[in-house]
Amino acid sequence: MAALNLLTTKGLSRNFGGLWAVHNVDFELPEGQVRALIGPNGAGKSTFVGLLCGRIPASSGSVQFDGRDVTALPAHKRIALGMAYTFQITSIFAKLSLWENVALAVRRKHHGDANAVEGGVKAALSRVGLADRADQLAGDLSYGHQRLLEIAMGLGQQPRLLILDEPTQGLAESEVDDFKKLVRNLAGETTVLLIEHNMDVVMDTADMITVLNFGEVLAEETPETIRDNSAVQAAYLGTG
Amino acid sequence: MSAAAKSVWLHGGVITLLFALQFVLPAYHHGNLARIMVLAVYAMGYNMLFGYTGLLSLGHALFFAAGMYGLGLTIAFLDFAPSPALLSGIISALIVSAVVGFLALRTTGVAFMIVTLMFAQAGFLTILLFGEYTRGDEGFVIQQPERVLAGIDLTTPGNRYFAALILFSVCLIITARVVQTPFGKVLIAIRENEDRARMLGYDVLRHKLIAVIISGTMSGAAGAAYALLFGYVGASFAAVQYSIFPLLWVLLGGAGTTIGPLVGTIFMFYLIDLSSGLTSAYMLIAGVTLVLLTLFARQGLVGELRKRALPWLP
Amino acid sequence: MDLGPYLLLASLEGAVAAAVLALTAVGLSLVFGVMRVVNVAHGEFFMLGAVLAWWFASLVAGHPAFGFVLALICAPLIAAVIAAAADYFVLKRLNYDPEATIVATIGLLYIIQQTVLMTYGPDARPVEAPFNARIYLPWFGYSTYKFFVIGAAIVLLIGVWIMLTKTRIGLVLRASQLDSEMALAFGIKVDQVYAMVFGLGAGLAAMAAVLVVPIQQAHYLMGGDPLLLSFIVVIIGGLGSIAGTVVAAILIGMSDGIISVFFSPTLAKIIATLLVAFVLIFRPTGLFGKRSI
Amino acid sequence: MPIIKKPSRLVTRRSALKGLAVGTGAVAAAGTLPGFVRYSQAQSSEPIRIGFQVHRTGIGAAYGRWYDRTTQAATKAINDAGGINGRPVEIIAEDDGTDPKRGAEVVEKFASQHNCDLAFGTLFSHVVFGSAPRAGELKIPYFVVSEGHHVASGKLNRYTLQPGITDVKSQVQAMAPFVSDNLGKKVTMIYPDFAFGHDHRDYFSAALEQQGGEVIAKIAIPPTESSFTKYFPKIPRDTEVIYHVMVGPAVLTFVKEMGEFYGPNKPEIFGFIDSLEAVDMASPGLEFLEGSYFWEGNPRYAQKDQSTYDKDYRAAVGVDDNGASVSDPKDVSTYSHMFGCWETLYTIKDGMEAAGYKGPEDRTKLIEAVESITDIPHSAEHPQGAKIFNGKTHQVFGHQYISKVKDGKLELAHTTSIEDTLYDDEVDYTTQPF
Repeated sequence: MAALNLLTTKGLSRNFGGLWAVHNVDFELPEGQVRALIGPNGAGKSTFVGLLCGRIPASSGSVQFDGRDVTALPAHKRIALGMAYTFQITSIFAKLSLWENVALAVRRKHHGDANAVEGGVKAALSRVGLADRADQLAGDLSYGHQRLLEIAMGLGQQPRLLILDEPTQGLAESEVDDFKKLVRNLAGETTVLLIEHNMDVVMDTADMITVLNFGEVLAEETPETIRDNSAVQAAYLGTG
Repeated sequence: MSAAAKSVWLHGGVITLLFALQFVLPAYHHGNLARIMVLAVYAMGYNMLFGYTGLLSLGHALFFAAGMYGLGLTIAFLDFAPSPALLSGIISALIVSAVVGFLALRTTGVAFMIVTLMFAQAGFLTILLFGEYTRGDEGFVIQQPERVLAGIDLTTPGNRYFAALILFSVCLIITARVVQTPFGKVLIAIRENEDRARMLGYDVLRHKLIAVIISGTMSGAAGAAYALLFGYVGASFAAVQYSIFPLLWVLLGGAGTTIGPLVGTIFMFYLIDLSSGLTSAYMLIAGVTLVLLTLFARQGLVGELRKRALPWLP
Repeated sequence: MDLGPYLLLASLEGAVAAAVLALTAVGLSLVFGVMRVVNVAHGEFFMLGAVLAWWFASLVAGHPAFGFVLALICAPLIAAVIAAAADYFVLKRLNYDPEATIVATIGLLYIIQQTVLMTYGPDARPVEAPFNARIYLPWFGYSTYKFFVIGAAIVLLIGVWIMLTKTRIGLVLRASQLDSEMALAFGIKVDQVYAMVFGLGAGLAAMAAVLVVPIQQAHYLMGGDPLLLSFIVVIIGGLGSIAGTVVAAILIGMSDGIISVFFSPTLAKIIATLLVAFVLIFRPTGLFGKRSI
Repeated sequence: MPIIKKPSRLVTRRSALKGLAVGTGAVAAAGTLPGFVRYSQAQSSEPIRIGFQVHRTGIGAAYGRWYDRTTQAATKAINDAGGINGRPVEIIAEDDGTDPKRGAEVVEKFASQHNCDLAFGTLFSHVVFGSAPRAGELKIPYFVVSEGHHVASGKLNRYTLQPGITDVKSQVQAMAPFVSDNLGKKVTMIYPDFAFGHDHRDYFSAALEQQGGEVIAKIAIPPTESSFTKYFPKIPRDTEVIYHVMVGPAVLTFVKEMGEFYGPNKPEIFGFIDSLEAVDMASPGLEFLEGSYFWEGNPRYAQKDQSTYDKDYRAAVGVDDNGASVSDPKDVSTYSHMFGCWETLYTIKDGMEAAGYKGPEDRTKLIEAVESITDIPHSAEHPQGAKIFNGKTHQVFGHQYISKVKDGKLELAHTTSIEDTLYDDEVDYTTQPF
C-alpha cells in the first residue's frame, strides 16, 4: 500500500424500515487527501458520514479509522480519536460567544492549558476571518458567518479527519471563494471529507471524488475524469 | 477586570454581606436568613442540573430527603455523632443520585421529568412504608444534645447562622468554580446544544451523570443540614411540593446564574411570609408567580439583570 | 371471604376505578397527543368538576337526580371554558414549549386549587347520588350507582371515539396531531383547535369527577391522585394513543384491587410508580404506543 | 371587646419596616434585654400575645377553622371577664399550611417578630414535631392541642405541653374494656397507614389483649386512598367487632362504603369519631351506622343531662345542639377536638396567674406553674370534664365518652373513668433544664 488509509469502510450498510440508505459501501480515504462526496439528493451522503462519525449506528459492515475498528464506538469517542464533524444544518451554541464556541472545540485537547486554548481559538477564528468578532454571541451572526463559525469549530479540534457536510450552503459568492482557499490551505495538513453540491467548489478543491447513488458507490475518480463518466451524468441528469 | 476576577468579587461580596448581616438583622430575619441559606443550597444544587445542564428534574425532593434521612436515621438508630451523620447524609444523597441519574438519564425531556417524578414519589412512599423506623409523615425530632457538631451547639441562633453560612459559602464557591472550569463549560454546552457538544467529542452522558450527582449531593447536603440545624426529620420534605419548590426558587432567581438561587429563595420566602398575613391561600401567589414568570421573565430576576445590564454575571 | 366472591368484588371495584380513570386519562392523553403538552393541572380540572357538581347539586331542590343531571352538563362545560381560557392566555403565548408549559401548568394547578380553597373551603362535601339502591349479593352488598358509573363511562368513551374517528372535528384533530404546520396550510385554525382540545381534555376530567362525586366527596385536594394515576395510565398505554390509554386504565384499575390483596397497598403504589419509571426508561413508547415522549 | 387580631398587612409591614430601619434597635433589644422589657411592660397593660398556629390551608384546614372559632370564643370570654392578670389577651394567628417546615417558621415568627408570650393551638402531629424543636430553642412555651402521644412519650422538650386534650394512647386504652365487655373479643382494626393510625394499632392491640380480647386483623389504608370497598373483604368472617379510625377528606366515603358492603348483617362496629368528625351524621349513606358505637372526645349532640358548662360553651362558640354551626346547620364542628383550644387557653390563664406572669422573662415560671397543676375540675373553663394533669409528662388525662348512634344522633352510652386512661410515665420533663 502506497499511501496509508486514514479511513476505511467495509460493507458499510444502514437501512431504515427496509430501505437501504447506505448499502454495502467499501470506501478508502488516504491520509492527507481532500475527498469530495457527491451525489443526487437522497443518495445517502449524510447518512454515510453519519455512519462514519457515529451519529447513526450501522446495520452492518465496519468502519476503520487510523488503523482501528471504530464501528462499535459511540460518536464522542470517534471524535476524540481525531474526527471532526460540521453539521449540514448549522448547529452552534447560539447563546454563547464565538470565542466560547470555538474554545469548546479546542479545549478537549488542551485540558487545563489556558494559553494553548487561547492560541487555538485565535488561530481557528482567524482562519475563517472571524477573529474580530470573538466576543459576539454566535446567535447574532448572519447565517453565512455561522457556517464559518461551524467550520472554525471543526478546525479548532485540529482533527486528523475533517468532515464538512455541505459547508458552502447559504454562503455568498465571495465567501465561497474564501472557503475554497481555506480548504486548499488545509490540504496536506489534514484529511478532508467534503459533502458538496456546488460543483465549482468540488472541482477546485477535491483531490478525488466519490459519487454515491441510491446508497451505493457509483464512481470514484479524479475531478478531471469524472466529467466524462456517463454513469455519473445519468445519475445527475436522469438520462440513460 | 477579567470575568474570573469579577466572579471572585461578586461571590466574595455576597458571602461578606451575609456574614455582616448577622450583626444587624433583627432576631426574626436573622433566623429566617439562616433557614434561607440552607434552602438556597438546595436551590443551588437544583440549579446545577436545571440551570447549567438544562435538565429539568421533578424529583429532587428525593435527594433532599436522602440527605435528611441519611443523617436522621443514623443518629436515631446507630447513635452516630453529628459529623459522621452529616457525612452519612451526604453519601446517601450521592448514592441515590448516582443510581437515579444512571437510570433516568436514559431518557430525555419530558420523559426525564416524569421518571424523576416517579422515583421521588416511590421514595416518598418508601418512607411511609417503613413508618416503623421513619415515623412516616409524623417524622421525628433530633434532640438538642445530638446537634452539637464538633463541640459547637447548633441550636443557638448565632451558631446556626454561622453553620448555614459556611455550608452556603462552600456550595456557592463550588458552583462558581465548577461553572468556570472546562467541565462546567461543557455542561453549559450540553444545555445549549447537546448534539453539538457530543460531536465536539464530549461524553455527554458522563457529564450529565456527574451533573446529576453534584446536584443531588448538594441537595442532600441541604437536607442533612436542615435536619441538623432545625432538629426535625419528616416525610413531608420528600413529597412532591418539595421537588417543585427548588424549581420555583431557581426560576424566580434566574436559572443558570450562580446567585440566582439565593435571590429566588429569599424572594419566595418573603413573598409567602408577607402574603400569608393577607390571604390564607398563599400558595395562590406561588401559582400566579410561576405563570407570570414563564410568560414574562423566563430568565428570572438575576437572569433578566444579566440580560439587560450586567452581561458578565456568572 | 372466599376467593371467588373476593375476586368478584375486586373486579367490580376495579371496573369502577377503571371507568373513571379511563375518562380522566383519555383527557390527558388527548391533550398530549394533539398538543404535545403535559398538563400537570389536569387533576385540578377533575377536582373542579367535583366541586362544581356539589355547587349545582346544592342549587337545585327536589330529587337529587335533577341536580346531578344539571351538574353532568354544566360542570364539564365550565371546566372546559376555564381550560380553554388558560390555553389562550398562557400556553399559546409560551408556544407550547414543553418545559415552559409544565412549569405554567404547575402554576395553574396552584391557582385553581387555592382559588377553590378560598371560595369553596376546606371541607369534603358529599353529593347525593341520583339513585342509590343497594344490590344484595350472597357475600356482600353493592351500590347500583356504581354500575351506572361504569355504563356512563363506556357510553362517554364510545362518544369520544366516534367523535375522533367519524366526525369532521375528529379529522381536524387528527390532522393537527399529525402535522400542525400542514394543518395550518390546509386552513385549519390550529389555535382554535388547541384551545378546544385543552378544553375537551379538562371537560372529560371534570365529567369523570361528576360521575365519581356521589361515591366520593368533593374536596379541594382531591386532584392529586387522579393526576398521578392518569400519568401512569397514559404512559403505560403509550402517549397519545387513546386506545392504549383505555386498555391501560382497565389494566391498572382492575389490578389495583387485586394487587392490594397480596401486597400492602403502599407497597402496591410504590411498585406502580416504579413500573412507570422503568417503562419510560426501557420502553419509552409505553406498552402499547408507537411514539415516545 | 375582645382583642383579636390577625396580622394585617399594615402590622406586618410596619413591623418589617421597623425591623429594617432600627436594625439592632428596639426589636432586637426587646428580645435580648430583659430589663428593657420588664420596664416597658410593667408600666402598661399591654395585651398578652398568644401566637396561634392554625391549619388554615392544607390537609388540616377543616379542623383549623373550628380551632380558630373556638380560640376566638375563648379569648372573648377571657377578656370579657377581665383578661389574664388584668391584661387583655391578643391572639395572633398564622397559617402553618399543615406543613412542618412552615410550622417551625411560624413559631419563629411568633417568638421573634410578633413578640408573642407563647405559641399555641397546633393539631396535626407532624406540625408539632416540626415546630417543637424550634420552640425549645427559642425558649417559647408551646401549648399543643394535638391529642398525639408525642408529648407524653418524651420525644419533645420541656417547652412543649399538652394540658387541654388527652392523648391517643390514653383514649385508645380506655376503650378496650368497653369493647371487650360489651361488643366482642375478636376485633378487626381499620386505620390509616401512618403514624396516627399506627398509634391506634399498637396501643389498642396491647390494651385489648390485657382484657382477654384479640385483634385478629389489622388493615392499614394509605392516607391518600379515596375508595375503600376493596379492603373490606380482608375483614375476617369471625370478626365480632370492627374498630375503625379514619382521617382526611375521604372519611365519609369510608363509612358509606362499609355500609354498602355489609348492609344490615354487620358485625358490631366501634369507631373513633375522627372517622366522621365535621361530617353530618344525617349524610346520605350513614343510616347503617344506627346502633354502632363511637368514641367521642366531647359529645357532639347536647345530651339530656347536659351540663350548664357545656351549654354555655356551645353558646359561646356558636354551636347548636346537634354540634353544627348556629349560622349553618350543615357546617358541622370538630366537637371532639376543638374544646382543647378552649381549655388550653384557660390553663394558660391559670398558669400565668399562678406564676404572676409579667412578660417573656417569666416564661419558665409559667411552665413550672402549669407543671404544678394537678386536678382540673369540671367547670365553665373546662366544659369537657374533669381532668388530671401530669406535670412530669406534660400531658393531661380525662374522661372519654362512648356514644351510640340512635335515630341518626349520637347518644352517650358510657363515660370512662380518668383512671382507665392512665399509664406509666415515659418521661419526666421537669428534670430537663430550661
